[in-house]
Amino acid sequence: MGRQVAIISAGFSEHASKRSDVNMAELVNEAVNDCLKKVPSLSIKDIDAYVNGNMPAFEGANLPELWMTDWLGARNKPLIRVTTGGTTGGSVGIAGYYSVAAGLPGIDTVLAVAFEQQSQGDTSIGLSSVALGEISVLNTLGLPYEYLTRLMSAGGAIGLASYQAANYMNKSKIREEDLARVVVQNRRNAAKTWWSHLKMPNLTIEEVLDTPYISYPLRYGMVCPASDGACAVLFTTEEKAKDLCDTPVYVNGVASVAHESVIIGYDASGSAQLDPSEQLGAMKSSEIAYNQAGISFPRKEIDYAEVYSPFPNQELMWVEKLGLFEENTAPEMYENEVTSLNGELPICCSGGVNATNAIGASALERPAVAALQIMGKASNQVPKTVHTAIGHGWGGMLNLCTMMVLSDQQQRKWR
Amino acid sequence: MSKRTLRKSLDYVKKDYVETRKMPGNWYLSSYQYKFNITHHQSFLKKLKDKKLVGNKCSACNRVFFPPRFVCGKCLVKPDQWVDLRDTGQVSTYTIVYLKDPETGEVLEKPVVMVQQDNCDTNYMAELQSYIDFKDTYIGMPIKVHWAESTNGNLKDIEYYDLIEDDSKDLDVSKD
Amino acid sequence: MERVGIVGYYQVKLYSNANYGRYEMIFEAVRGALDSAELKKKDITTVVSCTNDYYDGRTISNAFTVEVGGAYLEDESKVEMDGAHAVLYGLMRILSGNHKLAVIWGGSMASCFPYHSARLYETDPTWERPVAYVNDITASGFQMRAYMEKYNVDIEEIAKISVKNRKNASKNPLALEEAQNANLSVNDILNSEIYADPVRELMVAQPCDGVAALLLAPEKQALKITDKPVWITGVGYNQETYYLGDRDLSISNSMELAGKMAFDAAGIKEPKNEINIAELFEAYAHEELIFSEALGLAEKGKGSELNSEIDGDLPINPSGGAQGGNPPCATGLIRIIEAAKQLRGEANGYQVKGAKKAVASGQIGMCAQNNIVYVLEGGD
Amino acid sequence: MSEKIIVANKGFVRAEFSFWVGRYMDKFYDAFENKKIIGNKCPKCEKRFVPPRKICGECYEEIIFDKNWVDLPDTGILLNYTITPYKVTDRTSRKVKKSQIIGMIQIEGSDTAIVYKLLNMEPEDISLGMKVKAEWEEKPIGNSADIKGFVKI
Repeated sequence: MGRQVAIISAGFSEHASKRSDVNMAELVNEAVNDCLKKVPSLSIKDIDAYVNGNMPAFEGANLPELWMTDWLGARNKPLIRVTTGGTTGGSVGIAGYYSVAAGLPGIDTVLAVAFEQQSQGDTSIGLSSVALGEISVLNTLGLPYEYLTRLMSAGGAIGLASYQAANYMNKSKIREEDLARVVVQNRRNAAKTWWSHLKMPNLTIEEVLDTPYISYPLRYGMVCPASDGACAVLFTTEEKAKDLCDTPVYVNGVASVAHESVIIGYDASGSAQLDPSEQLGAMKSSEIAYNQAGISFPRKEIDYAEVYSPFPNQELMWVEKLGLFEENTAPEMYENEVTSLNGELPICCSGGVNATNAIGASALERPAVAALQIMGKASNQVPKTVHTAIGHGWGGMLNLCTMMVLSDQQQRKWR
Repeated sequence: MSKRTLRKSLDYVKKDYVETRKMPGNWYLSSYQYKFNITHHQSFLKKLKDKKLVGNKCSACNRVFFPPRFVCGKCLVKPDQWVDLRDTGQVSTYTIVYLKDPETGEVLEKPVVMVQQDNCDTNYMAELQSYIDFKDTYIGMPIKVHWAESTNGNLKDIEYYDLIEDDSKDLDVSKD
Repeated sequence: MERVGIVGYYQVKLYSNANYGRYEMIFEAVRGALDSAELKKKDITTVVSCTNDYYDGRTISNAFTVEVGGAYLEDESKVEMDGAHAVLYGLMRILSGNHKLAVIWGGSMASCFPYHSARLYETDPTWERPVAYVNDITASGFQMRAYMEKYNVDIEEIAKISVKNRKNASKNPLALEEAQNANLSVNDILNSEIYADPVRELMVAQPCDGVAALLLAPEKQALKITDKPVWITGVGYNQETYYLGDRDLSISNSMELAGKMAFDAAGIKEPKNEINIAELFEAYAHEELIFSEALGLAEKGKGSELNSEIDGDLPINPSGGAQGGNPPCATGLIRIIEAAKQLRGEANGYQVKGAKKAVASGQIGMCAQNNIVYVLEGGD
Repeated sequence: MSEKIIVANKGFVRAEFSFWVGRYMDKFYDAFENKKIIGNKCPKCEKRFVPPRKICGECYEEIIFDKNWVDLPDTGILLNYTITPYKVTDRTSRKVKKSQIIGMIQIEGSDTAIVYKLLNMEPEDISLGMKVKAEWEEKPIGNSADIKGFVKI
């Protein structure tokens, strides 16, 4: 029942605010080629199946995989499309894991591809149309449209995050410098990653705090960009991984637990996630993934973490919720550089989502970079040897969360 | 913190790409419709008409939902009891929205608040008294429903929420 | 391939304009599936949903379906293709050993969105979409003409398929009202208005409102849950290229490859003799012939000679097939449910005698670009 | 239980998209602007594609941008056709009284097919394999609508 699965390579395309030189198919092809180039002994013919995903509303194309079949090299090959909003990349990676773990006859090597070309679409409509239906019912129940449009502007990813930030700051009493410090660490790391979007090699905290508020407590300088980009990760069985890659990265734990939506419930009912920074879904995801991977003290056993934090308050919150730091101690860890490149537990050395956010691909880039760090092939490689790493993603109305635990040793269950 | 410059965005190492043609495309959400079953809202709206608050309760997990909910997700059953609620509540979370006033063009700072009615397990988006300054809102602030004069059985009967005196505000409960 | 059992299912009756809320329909399907196997919410370990952002008019169409889909604090994901592909992902999650009970639900409401515009968004946005000459309507016309020209099958043979399916649909209480017609003649089909010459309106599977749900469990749990589990013994899925010009539209290359993969997994050498019932997702009447030939149930071009009536040698679509109602994202799931009903002997009104092995299929894309096939066995 | 109340609300926003066509299609539309059809050729299997592609689907060979271009005539043969009263747009689809004939045309010297309207033709005089020629707009502006349709030769 099931078998051990390993990641042997991960590829990216260059991310930018406007990749106006390529259409969606060519953007994806760049990432697929970058991924295959790192495994010279494997040709496109050896890929048995594909998993693909993006957030369709940002491109305006429904089921783009059907059109991009040839650019993926997926002609006459099995392919399924998995997309769950912000966590699309994570869900695509997890579906790639399950495609191999299931052991269907003939499916051993699976390529998981996730992408986003936001410069083609309208991000604000794309984000606000998440709750468009639910808001239309509030109008039926009597709330005027003028009020609802103001509510929609408070909605969208930035709106949700500012609710989360207000709650998190209320509990952990952090100051705005802590938020700015996270942004500075991310964007300086991004400067050393070839495929990242916002490369700011000598950004300072004062410059970040010098930008006006978007919605309290988040400022323009703290918010993630909207990027175009693609990411591809190659999964295969344990045996094939040994001769295709010198240090195969074993996927030891996967989970994507969903919780209730925040702010607006379905059918215009209220939301039972009273405190958006509590994140029961994320805690249960990490619990399931750690159990599968046989990890009981995440703080000691995890060497590297890529968390999905478009906004700085989220990075502080996620590293606590995923069990890497004690409650309310994350800001100190960032202050005395525990989480920097040569710190004891480096976080998001690729610049994270704060510097590069192609929403469909972001949640796949997290486990991809974590895997490359373990292999020692990451563009901003961490000096210490990384044995166990996690790749995390959140999405939806703050209610979806994907979690992947990677390691260079096999899962205890298989040993 | 220097307030002088207040730059809108930060510059970064850019790489520009050749710009190719663009083909148009549209997604007309105006030709979509959204179907909802609001039968369970009827008795809730009727109570609003005579200025009473009521929420429904799932007897399996004892959670109370205001506004009422069609299915309790935790137990995957329909809530079967109605519960009368007091009209006091608290601010469960908030954010400040910066809206440019179309006429004057100056930026308005307005708190958009999530209100949780007392002995209820959900919060929902509501309005505060117009002259409450955003600096005064804090999580846990007690508030009370301010009913509209003429109620006609819809959500606008709750016009906004008034502030109630909170004497525990100065007690510093959080231990250092 | 280890055996995975279908232990419960539920399909909401299909309507062209359902007097249902969206979440009400999803809840009825998922709750009905759990009740059909007498299970509770706490038995669920994973939920796989199948919706499409362009069919539901929402960006993240599974953000708000968490509670009604039974996914509250459960391992959840969404497949955005046909319901049958969501069953595949549920199957993979069970086979991996991480999960003990997978709820798979899928469906949408065609009365709420412009169906053909949403299908137009599938075309190549840099070349075909601005002029919109290629869409699912014209593609069906090309496919039927290519099939008729290649094997010079005349149009009456294809019209007979619609007569059969709409007669079968009249016996299926859950089928679409408008699609049920027991006494249609070949001429009625041929005289119906032109949809995309040579395809006629009555040959088309009409999109409608509908949601369906299915429960999967590994062998040990399945035997504990029900004494009549239906085993999925083989699955195959495949996608051919996109451009219609590069494809031979008279055959279905992806269905052939998917069928081969499924039959190899199930250990079936002679599909024609070993399979005794087929539930194929035929978006148009001619596709039933193309698919039955691609799966080897009949020789190429000879599909119309196969007696596929309910009492024939190899009944195809006794439930009425997709022409009995085609809710986007659910039709493939409903074909699997109908095949399971036949094997469990619960298809009252259109039960095929002595059905032991069944084939069910799903498709997505222009001219069925991506096909998925299941081999089901067992029942009583 | 009281009678069921269902409400169906209309959406109220419109999202606009502008799809980058990529360098290959950009050069293809440049040729359209002076009423020329070009394609590119896969160096390995010699297949010729209209419109041009970066990857040959069969052999997954990358067709390098600055090489492998092929000039093609604007005549071709009719592979397939259909007659439909439906007009589909991004907003909705409706049935019009006058059906339009849509054909699948293989441009001479290419191995793929493009789909366009067939102009001033009656259904009776259409036969598969007949030769057709493109009819261009007076002032083509570089998109797929520059070809009004194909006429019989």
